[in-house]
Amino acid sequence: APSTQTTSATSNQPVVVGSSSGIPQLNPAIRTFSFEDTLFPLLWTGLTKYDQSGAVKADFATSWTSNPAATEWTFKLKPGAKFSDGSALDAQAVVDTFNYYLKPDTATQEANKLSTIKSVTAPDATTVVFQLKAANAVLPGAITGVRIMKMAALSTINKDPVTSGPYKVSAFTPDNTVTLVPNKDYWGPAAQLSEIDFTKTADSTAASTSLRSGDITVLVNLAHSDISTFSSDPSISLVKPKSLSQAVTWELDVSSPPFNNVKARQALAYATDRKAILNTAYYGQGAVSTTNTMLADDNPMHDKTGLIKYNFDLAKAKSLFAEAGVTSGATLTWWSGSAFPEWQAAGQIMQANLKKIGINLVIQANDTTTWSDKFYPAGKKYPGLIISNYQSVPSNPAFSMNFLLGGRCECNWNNSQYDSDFNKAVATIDPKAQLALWNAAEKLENSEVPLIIPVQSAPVAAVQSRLKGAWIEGGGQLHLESAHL
Amino acid sequence: MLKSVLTRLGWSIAIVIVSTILVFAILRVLPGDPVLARLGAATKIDPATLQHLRAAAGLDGPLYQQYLTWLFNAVRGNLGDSYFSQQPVTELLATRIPVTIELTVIAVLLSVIIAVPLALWAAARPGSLADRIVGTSTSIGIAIPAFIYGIVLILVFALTWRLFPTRGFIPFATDPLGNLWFMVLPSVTLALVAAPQLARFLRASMIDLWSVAFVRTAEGKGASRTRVVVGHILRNALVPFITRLGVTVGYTLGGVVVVEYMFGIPGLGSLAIDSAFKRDYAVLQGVVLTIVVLFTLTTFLVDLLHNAVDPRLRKDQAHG
Amino acid sequence: MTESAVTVENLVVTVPGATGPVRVVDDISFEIAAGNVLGIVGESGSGKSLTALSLMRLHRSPVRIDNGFIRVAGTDVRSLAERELDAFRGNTIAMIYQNPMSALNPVLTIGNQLVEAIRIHNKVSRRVARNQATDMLAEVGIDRPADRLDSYPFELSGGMLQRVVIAMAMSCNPRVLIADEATTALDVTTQARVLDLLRGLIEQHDMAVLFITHDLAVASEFCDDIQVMYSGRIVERGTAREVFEDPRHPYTLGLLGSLCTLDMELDRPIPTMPRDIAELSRLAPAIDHAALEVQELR
Amino acid sequence: MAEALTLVKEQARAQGVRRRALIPAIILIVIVAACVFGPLVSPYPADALGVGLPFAGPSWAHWFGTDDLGRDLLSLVLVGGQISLTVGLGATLISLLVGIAWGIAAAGRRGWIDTLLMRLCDAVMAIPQLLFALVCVAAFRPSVISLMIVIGLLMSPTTARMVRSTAVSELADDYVVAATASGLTRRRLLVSEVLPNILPPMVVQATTNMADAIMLEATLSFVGLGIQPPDASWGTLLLQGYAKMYNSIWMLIFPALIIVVTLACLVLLSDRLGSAFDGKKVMR
Amino acid sequence: MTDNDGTTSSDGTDPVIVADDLQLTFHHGKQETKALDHVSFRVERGTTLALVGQSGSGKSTTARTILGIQKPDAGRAIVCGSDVHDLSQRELRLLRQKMQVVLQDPFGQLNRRHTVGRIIEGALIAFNRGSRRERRERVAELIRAVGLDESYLGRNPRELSGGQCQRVAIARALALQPELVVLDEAVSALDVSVRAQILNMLVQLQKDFGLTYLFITHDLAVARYMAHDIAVMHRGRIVEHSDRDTLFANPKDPYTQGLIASIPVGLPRGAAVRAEFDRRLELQLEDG
Ligand SMILES: Nc1ncnc2c1ncn2[C@@H]1O[C@H](COP(=O)(O)OP(=O)(O)OP(=O)(O)O)[C@@H](O)[C@H]1O
Ligand SMILES: Nc1ncnc2c1ncn2[C@@H]1O[C@H](COP(=O)(O)OP(=O)(O)OP(=O)(O)O)[C@@H](O)[C@H]1O
Ligand SMILES: [Mg+2]
Ligand SMILES: [Mg+2]
Repeated sequence: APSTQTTSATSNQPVVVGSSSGIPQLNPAIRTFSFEDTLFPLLWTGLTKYDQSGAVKADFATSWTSNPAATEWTFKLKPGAKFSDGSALDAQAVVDTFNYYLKPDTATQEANKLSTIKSVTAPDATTVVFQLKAANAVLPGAITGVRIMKMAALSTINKDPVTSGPYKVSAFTPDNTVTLVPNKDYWGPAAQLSEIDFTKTADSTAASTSLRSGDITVLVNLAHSDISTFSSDPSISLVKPKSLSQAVTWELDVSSPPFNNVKARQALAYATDRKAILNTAYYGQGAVSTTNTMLADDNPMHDKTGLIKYNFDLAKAKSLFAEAGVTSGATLTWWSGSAFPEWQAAGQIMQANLKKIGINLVIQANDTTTWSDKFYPAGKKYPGLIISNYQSVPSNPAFSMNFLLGGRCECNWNNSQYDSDFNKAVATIDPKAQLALWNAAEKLENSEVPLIIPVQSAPVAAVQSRLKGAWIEGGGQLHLESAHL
Repeated sequence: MLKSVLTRLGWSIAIVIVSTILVFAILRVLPGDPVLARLGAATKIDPATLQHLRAAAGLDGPLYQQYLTWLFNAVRGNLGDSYFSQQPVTELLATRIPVTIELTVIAVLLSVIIAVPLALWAAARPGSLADRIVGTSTSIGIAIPAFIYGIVLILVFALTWRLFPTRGFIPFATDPLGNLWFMVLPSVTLALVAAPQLARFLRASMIDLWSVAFVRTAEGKGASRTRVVVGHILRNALVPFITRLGVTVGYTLGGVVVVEYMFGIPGLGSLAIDSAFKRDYAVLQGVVLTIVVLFTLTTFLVDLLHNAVDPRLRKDQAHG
Repeated sequence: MTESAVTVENLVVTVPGATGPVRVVDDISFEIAAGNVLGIVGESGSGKSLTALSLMRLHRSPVRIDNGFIRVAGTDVRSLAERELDAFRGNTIAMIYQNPMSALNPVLTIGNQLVEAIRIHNKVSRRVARNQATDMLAEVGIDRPADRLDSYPFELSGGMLQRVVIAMAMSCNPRVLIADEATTALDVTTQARVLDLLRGLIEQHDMAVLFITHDLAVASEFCDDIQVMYSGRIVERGTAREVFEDPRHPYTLGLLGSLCTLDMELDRPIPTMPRDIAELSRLAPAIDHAALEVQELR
Repeated sequence: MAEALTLVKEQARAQGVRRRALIPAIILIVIVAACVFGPLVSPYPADALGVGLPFAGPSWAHWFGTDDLGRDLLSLVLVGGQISLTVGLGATLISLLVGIAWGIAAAGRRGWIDTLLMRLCDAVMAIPQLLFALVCVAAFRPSVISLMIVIGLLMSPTTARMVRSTAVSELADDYVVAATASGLTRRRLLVSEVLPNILPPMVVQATTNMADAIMLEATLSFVGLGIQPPDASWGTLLLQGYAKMYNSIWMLIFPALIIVVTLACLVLLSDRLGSAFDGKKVMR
Repeated sequence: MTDNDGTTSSDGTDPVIVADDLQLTFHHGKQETKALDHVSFRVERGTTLALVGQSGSGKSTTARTILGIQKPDAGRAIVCGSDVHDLSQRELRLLRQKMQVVLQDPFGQLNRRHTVGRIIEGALIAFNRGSRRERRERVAELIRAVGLDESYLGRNPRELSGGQCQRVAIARALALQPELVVLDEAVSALDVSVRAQILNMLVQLQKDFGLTYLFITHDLAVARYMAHDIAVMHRGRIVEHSDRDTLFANPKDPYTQGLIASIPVGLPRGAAVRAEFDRRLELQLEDG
């Protein structure tokens, strides 16, 4: 059992942030692990950012406006800002950064969100103008992930990165540790921690051991199984997002049998014992998704009315499966990743239930690369496989429901109605009209079942109680910009 | 003398080359696509870019050609770039090599410090209670995998008694004492794995020596048991023991893989696991090369040392 | 009657066997007077070496001395503590071993090993001990002794090594010397020279010697008294002359009869031991210890 | 093999080691039998969820307790043992077959083939086993079969060296000279004269290899690169137990115990068989 | 047994071995050992040549060269008319049926993993002699010829005494009805009493089967008893080669003289002891 903490914490003590994956490199455009979303905001500023409630807030931009059609956006910047090397951080730097992100060679995960941008210009040192290919009402939210870098220093980014955020790097061992110290040239409120060490922990148990012993201050992704053992520990506080921000998504190939038949997909949705999965695999952390949709019940954009409820019902599942030609004796495959114990637990629950209606579920666990090879990128065929996965679900549907757009989702779902509803919603500035469009799209999602979404859950971070001010964003990212001892 | 050293060096180089060929071949048999893996599971990328990235990572062309390119570059100190981070592999290795060497050296020293007294205690009286205690306990000690030692040490010394940190690392140059403090549990873990093997080996060779005639000669002279055991038996057992130490170094270099992983030490071992998980061939290949070179170098040095300890070999070379 | 240098009474040595301990030396008694050489001959496995080792308590488990009294130069060997035993071995009694190559530590110079032997019993400086060692090598007839001290055993020939071993045994001037097959590994010419050397040393130092050998011819030349061992017992004893000229026990007879000699008749089979020799030897009269005392008084 | 085994028995009897070798042998047999037959008679199928409360400690109903899904841990350990032991046994067989062929080939044809084969051994052995295994399973998907092959091949150079050195010293023995002089062909000499003399030490080597193989599999599984769930070996059970260490220490302790006991018995057995074969060294 | 196939004639003109100027030097590092230094000799059919000399004088090397196990640097070794080192592997193997060997170490020369029966049968199997049953019969015949009985066939060499092992080795050597048997220190490791039995048996076998022996020993007395001719080797050279009576009566080479002189002579008259032995033995046997 965890005992009392050595609490002689001076502000000189480094704050150690542990996570199961290391940081392989520092270029924020090339984001590999979600863990890096905790690091990059400490080092680089964006034009905009999300706050705890999921609203878009000013970051380096002070204000922004669009034309009525939402095809041109103008951002005003803070004047007189500097990079950590003292050079000017101005509109030109912003333009250069965006041009780098938009280059087809740049393998960045932000590409989809930025796809509507046609050009970026800097009429003066504190103004940046975006020309769009199509109307986009949510551009300020779409560009939060773009970190303003000094492009001239890109080549040395792993050795001596020039930063624009509250901290800068003092030491970096790839895949192991990054040491941050305050950036004196930061334009915003000064950093409050004298040192932050990002470090790799072997596995969740080693991480929680180190948290107990006080060797790490912050554990970014606490294993679900550890949540209950820490919740009674006064020296540790658990940090959760305001809303459930992670959807458990099981992907099916809707372009090949048997899951090209919507009945088979619905059958699977009915065969899913959501409660058991929530309680056993996710240790009760989260909520079941009765309507099998991305947006959780607590999302203001979610409207239950008129949606099908997929209650656990094996009889119904059996008859729907039979209609889709999946009869007793059929075999399906659960394609899981070995790094995620909850995926395997869910698979085992599914296996036990499907067995009751005569369907064999073969469970295969894979290392991450093998796992993703099977279905990624979109367009691959994987008949009969159920692939466990999850998605971050920021509260704005534009950045969660976009996953189901044609050609995007590895489930190969192509629904032109859904796409047009979505695109219209993105281009609509009026909130009411937008909401109606979201609901229409969600209805399609609910009846067509492109994905099985049994549960919405939330990533939980654990921090030593002496550290205050850490919070988790709607998309699941832990933020330490305002953390202090 | 010089000639035999050079021949041995030649063989060592050949061994390094053959083992890199083996690893290279194995790694390329089933290409999961590291380029794709790097991009993560949520980006769309067009085939031309993919091809371009592959070429940049040296993943096109026939296998032997890939190997020769790699070898040619390796000889010139260029081991390519990590597929993931695009960092030069040599740079990744550079910071980690000293860490692993330090850990290995400390661990091997510790294991010798544990093993030699145990073996002496046991072999002083073959068949005695002490002998049987050492014999059985080292047999059990060998049966315990490194990670179990690690878990127990962490639970006891780090979590319950809070004597040492559960994990972490400070470079020696930054803070020598802090560095050693972090090294204690990992090196003890490694030593606990290696020590029973060394102790058993030494005990067995010493007990064998009891039945050799010159030991009876020494006893017959009236030499005390201590003198017989230390001056004659141990002295002779040292010759094979030194060779065995070379093997232990190799074994420990393998053990660092798990131990560095458990204790979050940024050495070659944790790099090996990371790159194995990510299929970062360039890095994995570099790690293997480094460890093979380290091991082969140790073997080479052990050979030289062996010659120095064994007068038969020493004199042979003086003549030759 | 003067006190003999070695007295052994009712010695029993056992090793564990499948059905309880086996007596490999079975209740033997003998004495050796100072200046005398007692030869033990007998077939392989008859217990010669174990008898010799018992005198120094150099036997190893599972061999154990079960019974008997052993006195060497006035010391009751069986009652010695381990410490005392160290002072006793090498100083009072010393041993020469069969194979000189393996009797010396291969990784130490012979100088080191000689100096060790001296310094264990005499508190002298390394330098003094080294000088003594040089003298001893000279005494056993090794030329350039000072140079040889820094040689390793593998650099010397068998005959030279045997001399080194003899020098080592003599280093502390022991009262009693045991030679177990000391010349068996040497070829005939070297053997003759080493035996001459030993003879000289024994006379010079007035030592009692227990001389174990397979070779009846050597025994007959070298020993004053001879005792024949057969399956752990002494079956025949007497002066060398008596034993060889007038053997009484059937085993001794068989042994002598089947020996190849230069003057033996050719073209007829060599007499061999009868098959039921074990049976025969049980029938033979037990050795009369009183008779031995008489012999020694003579 | 049968001949080798009778010889083992015979020699063991001669040396009186049989009794001491018996204890680990019996424990091993019990473990193997439990793994093979236990699941057949167990009231709880290993894959039945919720036969008990999740994370329950040892009790009369569940001797080893239950895991996070409420499965019976004892059943899981026994079923896991089937895989661990299969990998161990398979790898051992492969290492022996390959190693013996490799070593005999080298010893039988001295000269450059010998040099080549032995340097290949050196090259394989220059890569620490665990690291090499890591490389292999990174390249091949880890499965029972692939682990068996990889581990078996990794251990074969050690075996080959051992075979070669025994064979070379056997070849220098008088009986080989006598057999050669009596007209045996080289191949027959190796197969019918030398090989039977190599097999008994190979029994010792086999137990050592088996211990190594089980250890290697467990270690690989522990770092997540061994047997993949839902297949469970002792190593994966241990990993899962470790992950749930703070919820239920039993999930860690029992798999760890069974691994250590099995390996210790194998080590002790190989020790004692080994000393049984050292008949030559009699101390006096 | 039908060993006399009609080719045996002891007229002194039918050499089984002709060693012609054999030379062999061993190199270890920079050191050289001249193991064979212009060694030449002949052994006539049905006779025994004893090779004597001290350890390391090259006796075994000579034997190995004759047997085709060791290749000489120069010179020829002709056995039964064929140059051993000129033959192909196949031909040499066939020639081996005619020459067999018995070595010094009683235990070492028998494969400890085979039974006595299998050891003797080994040579027969190697040359596919006869059916299984015929081989069995032949093995039984052989074991009796060396003075043991069939009960030994199922035993393991470890269960035999040194003398019995040596008998088995001789039985194996006789299995293929050879013309030549090379005995390299074949009795040196045995106790005197056992040695006498084996020597007697060897003499008898030679008479029965017309065997030719190359008999290696370092014991001059044994050589005298066994051999027709004796060759003395010293440092790889044959320093003296003559018939046994000449050698002992009139040794010419100083080395031979030294050798004879250093034999201990302290033993009482052997003949007297032997006579006494016979008499007493009879007496005691009667008593018992
Ligand atoms: N350590 C031991 N364990 C068991 N038996 C032993 C041991 N040492 C000796 N023996 C047995 O004791 C008996 C006597 O042995 P010993 O060595 O005294 O014979 P020996 O007469 O010296 O023979 P050799 O002439 O061969 O040297 C033998 O039968 C031997 O097998
Ligand atoms: N294979 C070999 N390699 C190197 N040197 C050898 C080899 N075989 C024999 N010699 C050397 O050749 C010389 C003659 O050896 P050989 O065995 O013929 O002597 P030997 O007369 O049979 O001696 P022994 O009586 O000891 O058996 C020795 O000096 C020996 O060391
Ligand atoms: Mg003896
Ligand atoms: Mg010889």
